[in-house]
Amino acid sequence: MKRLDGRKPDEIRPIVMQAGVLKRAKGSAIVKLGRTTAIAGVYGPRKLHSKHQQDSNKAILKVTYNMVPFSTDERVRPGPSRRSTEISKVIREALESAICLEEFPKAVIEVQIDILQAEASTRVAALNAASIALADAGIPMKDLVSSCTAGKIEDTYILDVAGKEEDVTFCDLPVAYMPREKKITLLQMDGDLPVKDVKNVIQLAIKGCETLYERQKQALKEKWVGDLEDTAKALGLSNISGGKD
Amino acid sequence: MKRLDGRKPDEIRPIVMQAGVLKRAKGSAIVKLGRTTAIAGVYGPRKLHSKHQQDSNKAILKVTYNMVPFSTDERVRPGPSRRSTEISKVIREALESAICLEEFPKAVIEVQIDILQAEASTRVAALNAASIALADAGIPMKDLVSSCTAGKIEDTYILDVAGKEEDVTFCDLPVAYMPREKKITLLQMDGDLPVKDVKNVIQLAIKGCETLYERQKQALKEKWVGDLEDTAKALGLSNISGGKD
Amino acid sequence: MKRLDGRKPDEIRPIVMQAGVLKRAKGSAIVKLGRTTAIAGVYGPRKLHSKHQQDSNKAILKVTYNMVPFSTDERVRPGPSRRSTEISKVIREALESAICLEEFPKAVIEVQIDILQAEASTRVAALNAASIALADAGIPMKDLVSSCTAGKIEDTYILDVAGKEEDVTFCDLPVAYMPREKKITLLQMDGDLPVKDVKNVIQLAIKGCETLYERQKQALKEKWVGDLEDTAKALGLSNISGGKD
Amino acid sequence: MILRNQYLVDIALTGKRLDERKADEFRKIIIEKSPLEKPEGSALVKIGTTQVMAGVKLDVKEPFPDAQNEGILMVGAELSPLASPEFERGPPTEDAIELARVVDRTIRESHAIDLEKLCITEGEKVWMVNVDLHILDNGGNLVDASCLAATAALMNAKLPKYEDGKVVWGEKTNKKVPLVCKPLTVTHVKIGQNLFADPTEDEESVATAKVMIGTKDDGNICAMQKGGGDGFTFQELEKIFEKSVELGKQLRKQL
Amino acid sequence: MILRNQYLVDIALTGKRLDERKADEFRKIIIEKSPLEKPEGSALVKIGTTQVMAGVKLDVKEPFPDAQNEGILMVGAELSPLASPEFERGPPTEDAIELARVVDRTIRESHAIDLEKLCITEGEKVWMVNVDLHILDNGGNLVDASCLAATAALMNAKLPKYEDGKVVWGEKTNKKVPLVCKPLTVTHVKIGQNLFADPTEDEESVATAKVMIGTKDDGNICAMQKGGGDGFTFQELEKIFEKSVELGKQLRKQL
Amino acid sequence: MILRNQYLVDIALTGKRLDERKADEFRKIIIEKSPLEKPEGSALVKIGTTQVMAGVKLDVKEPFPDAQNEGILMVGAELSPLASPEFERGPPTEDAIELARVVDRTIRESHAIDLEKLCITEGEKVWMVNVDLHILDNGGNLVDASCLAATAALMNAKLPKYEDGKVVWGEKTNKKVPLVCKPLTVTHVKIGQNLFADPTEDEESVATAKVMIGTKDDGNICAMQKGGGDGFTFQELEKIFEKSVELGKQLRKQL
Repeated sequence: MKRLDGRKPDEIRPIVMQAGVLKRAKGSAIVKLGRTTAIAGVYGPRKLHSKHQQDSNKAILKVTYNMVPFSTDERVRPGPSRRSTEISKVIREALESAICLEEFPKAVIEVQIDILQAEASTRVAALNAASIALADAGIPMKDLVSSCTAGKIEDTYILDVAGKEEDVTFCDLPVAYMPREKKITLLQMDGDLPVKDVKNVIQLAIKGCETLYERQKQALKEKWVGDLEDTAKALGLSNISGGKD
Repeated sequence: MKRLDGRKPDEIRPIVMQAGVLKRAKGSAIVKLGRTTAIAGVYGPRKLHSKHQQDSNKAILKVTYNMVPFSTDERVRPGPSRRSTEISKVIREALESAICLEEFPKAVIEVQIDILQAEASTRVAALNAASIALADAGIPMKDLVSSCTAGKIEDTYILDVAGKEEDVTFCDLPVAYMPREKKITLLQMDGDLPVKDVKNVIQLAIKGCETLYERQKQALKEKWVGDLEDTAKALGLSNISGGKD
Repeated sequence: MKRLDGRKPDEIRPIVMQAGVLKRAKGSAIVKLGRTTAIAGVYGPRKLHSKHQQDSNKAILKVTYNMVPFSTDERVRPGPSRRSTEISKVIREALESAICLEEFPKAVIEVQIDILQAEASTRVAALNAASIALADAGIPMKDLVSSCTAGKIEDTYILDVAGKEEDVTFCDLPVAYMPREKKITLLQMDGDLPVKDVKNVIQLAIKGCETLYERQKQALKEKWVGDLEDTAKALGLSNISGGKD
Repeated sequence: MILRNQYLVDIALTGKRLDERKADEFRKIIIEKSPLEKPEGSALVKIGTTQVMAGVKLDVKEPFPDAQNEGILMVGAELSPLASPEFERGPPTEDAIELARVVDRTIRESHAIDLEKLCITEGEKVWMVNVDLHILDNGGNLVDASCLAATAALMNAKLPKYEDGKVVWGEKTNKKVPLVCKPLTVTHVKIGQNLFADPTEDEESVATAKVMIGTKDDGNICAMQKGGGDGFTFQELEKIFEKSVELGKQLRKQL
Repeated sequence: MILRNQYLVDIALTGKRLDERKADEFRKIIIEKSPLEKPEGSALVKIGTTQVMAGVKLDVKEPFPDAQNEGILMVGAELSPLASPEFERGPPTEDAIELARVVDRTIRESHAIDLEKLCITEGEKVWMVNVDLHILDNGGNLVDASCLAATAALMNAKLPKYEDGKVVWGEKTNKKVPLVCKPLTVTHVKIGQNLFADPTEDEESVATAKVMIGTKDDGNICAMQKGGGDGFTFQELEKIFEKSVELGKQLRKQL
Repeated sequence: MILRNQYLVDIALTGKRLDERKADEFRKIIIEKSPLEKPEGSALVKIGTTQVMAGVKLDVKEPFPDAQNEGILMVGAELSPLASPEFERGPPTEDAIELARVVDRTIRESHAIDLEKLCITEGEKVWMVNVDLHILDNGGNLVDASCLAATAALMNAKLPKYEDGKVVWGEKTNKKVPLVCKPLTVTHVKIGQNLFADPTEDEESVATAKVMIGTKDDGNICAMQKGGGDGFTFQELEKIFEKSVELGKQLRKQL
């Protein structure tokens, strides 16, 4: 089957992933899936001022998913919506078990995610970016969390539902996955499908997560190599020319 | 005079009062006056976290009166309105002198009241329910507070104004009353009446309060008897069959 | 050139300034420029409750500029707007360097300004009133801050732009000035003018500030004379008759 | 603070007042009519040190579906932070809401404004009367001062010009807001067993209960509101009703 | 608190439950149909000590631009402070929003309501179905109780009279809200390696993960939502899907 | 913190800068035009480590009553919590509001956009131009970066298709937003007696005063805004005006 945008059933849209794109944040990343663009930044762990909110056994994770006003066709009003509140929650719950929160009692780790451009699967792009940004910030993690959607059109299971496919798929099913622990940490679904199909769609989504996992690791590697080269330059151990702005 | 709904001038609509209707709340009650249905729950006394709000001499009483979205003809938007803010205030001020607040310095006692169905006299139903719920919670009180409205149509003083009567009454006058201390703790009025009439209407409302007072005490008695039976059963002192869900 | 309302180019609308117009506020003043009427009140210095906001080296200055609902042609919704938030900020920044904030570490000084009637130059009236109210409250100050707008119509520089002039002026340029230190502490501009003109307009506005500065001092003097007479009367040192209400 | 409060209570228990007024005496009242030019009506009322500015703004709106041929009345109140260190900027507090609603009910239930005369085209265009109360200085008894200010501002309010479906701001006509009567409230507080009319802020701070009675020119009661944690006996209320009607008559003369 | 939690976990680790239920057993369910007269539909659902009141209000509105011939469905939820000392008045919390949205998706994606039948005049007037969930007592598993209550309330909801372009409140017709199927959710939690259906509040407090599965009468899945900080293996989910379809069938019989 | 600030001040008092720039020199500027496909116009501007993304969204609206034949300009700004640990989610802060309003005034007062050309049907339909500034990384001087980004995004903004009274999103036409000139701001801060253009975040943290000057291509000033608690002498302002016009010309070349 050829898909509406010419992709193969198990093909993800063009992927761009880059770590360390912001100076001020402790860790950051930009992720593009096709046109969908998410940028994530991490601050902390830092001490939580409000004692009421502190947990004496572990760090609190705060996640905010936010659509910028010009990310969609009709301008989005700034500020949280019911939709963005729910997505922030499921992203946080998808990340929590990957982070060694128990190493930072009474602290808070904050993950901010802005959707700069929205064209399907924004929560998936957001989650992939957040995961890279956390690793870029040096926060100890058990594993990276990767995320991908899958669906079914007619008799075919398809990966990374996007564009006009959203109107004809039997379901839109985002999954987040920790490949090393083989754990599904985000699972949602809109649709109408027999159990057998749901299982197959989940397995395809997991396959997508595994592909994106490799890209996440690669983005981090590129960043670290860059950092090493910077350090080398700073120490005068390198003769690579060209300045940093 | 026969009233629009067939009641006698000094007759209150059918009354239902039941204590202990919720498990989680420390005390609770449901009160129906005709179709008007209020459910109240009490939490506390518990320590007030905000030192700024604490009173070192007595407990703070917080009362919230809330209309649920499906309580009226047109759906009510959730959240406080100017009307509900004012009613919460007058209910609180009607209850304050009945509760031995000075026994719990720095504490807060919270009374939540939801109006499930609104058809006249919601503040009165709310206040009667709140009063039972406070007693059910075991909060020390000087007296129960009872509440009733009265009005005047043509030459007749009427109790518990409701339904189409609201359009023809010369006034709508809710009263809250502590029978043992003979104190009026809530008094409002919308209308246009000479002083003499106002006095007569208040006296009729007090009569209504005294009737409802007996029903409140009865509801509490039934709850306590039920509790005793439960305890007896638990101790194996009773052979009454049938389980609690 | 004759102006639309008959004033000379460098003439300010009729000025009314009065200090100590409120009893409860520590300091207060009313200022009218034509119909534009601002009333300011000062509370503090008092200890800031929120430690998070405290500055251990100096007092925090809080300024709120507020339009009352009936101050304009169409009723204003109560509460802060983006416009009033910005004006509160520039007024605060115009006053800060005039007040000896470093004498009151960890404290807060609050300046509230209500615009009772708005007809051009409300921020200027607000700032003049705030400055008098601060002095009336006995807050130590390096200088009074005075404020005035200027503009340019055709070839003429005009002082205190107002009324229909707002539609034809090439710019509306409010200035706040501390005459003793010769410092400009507020400077905004809407318009479109060459640098040379901007300089001339600023210099005219400074001239206006100097005029208003004298009136501010006079208002304070009148208040202090009044206070002295009151004290004298209270001590039986005066035979001036007539009571204070 | 506690000592001062005890002192205030002790005086009140003897039936006396710090400012030597009688229990049923109001402080000096000053009413400035039309102190502002821009609103359609305005009044500044001082009772003792209390100061309230009322402004009336008129605008043309669609009528409510259940009153197609009637103008609309709205009353708002703002306890300006100018007026007291306890008032803060922000959404209206419980006290501000109650104040506005008591004044609203007093005017509305007295039918003081002939709302039908404010209808321009039935079902389409009616005048909306916005009465805004701006509390400038809190010396106690804000409700009575506010209701006085509202009524005084309504008395001098004039309709602006209305032309081609638009309000022409700044051009007032000679047509007045149709006022049928002058509704006013009278407030009493209870300290110990004593009742005091027109309480100062000090008296309010130690009072255990409060009651506001709205009255009309004909002596009828049109609104009531009890405040404070304590209650009144029926006999106390009887006394208060008579006093309130009497004091209302006195206040009305000053309008 | 910590000791109590440890105790709860220890029991769960043995696969047992404090109330002696089996891992895949629901508590006693009571469904009161139409307990209220005013809303167009209502239901009170109790699962154990959990109590949820659902109310359905109908009103006539303009359709959405992208669905000109369809009625509108809205689901709201309020965690009343009555229900738990942890619930506070205020704007809807994250939990209340998630609850409403999961119930909304379960009903919407199952196409339970035939929205086209709720069109009055294409592009102009359609019925809007407001389902409001009011949580009265929190004994755990609020989503399943809420979805049951929503479906039960929709089942007995009747359209009010609509005459001359206006809804006549209080006069219900015999026309029902067109319901095609009965969507329900089934919730499981994970404690240690064990899975439990219909968790109590205690079980929820020590669970590390949670998953809600929305099912239809035909056994299809129409919505899913994972909660909690931990994850599930694919094998765990397979087991949960089978159980949820089966338990959904049992619950549906009680409607 | 205090020591670090003292160090920053000490350097500034000598007239020097940590990054060795001259007092009137901007950091390296990178302007990415149209980095996004969905908005009608977009630009990413970096000044040093500061990053601002501007997006222009167009929509068709009713004109304002007092400008029946003119399009509408709106400028918004969000200080994303990405950009600084001091920025928090929530309603726009004082700083975000000031930033948006200064950029708005600079564009509006320069008459950069020919609003009359954005009228579709007088009194009925006009284009609304929403310029949203999203601050991604705060390295200081947010206003100049934002104004540059806004102007760059407007320069490449194209009207979407408008057919049968509806905007067809995603189909851009060749018609550009009619831009008459390129308004820009230049910011100076004062530390001790020294003035510095294009301040870093460090310099802003120890500056006592700040002034933003909006200029046009013809060298005219179209907006000014003073910030910070301290003031400027007239002589300082004269110097700043000359520098700002000159630096504005340099910046404009990079667009």
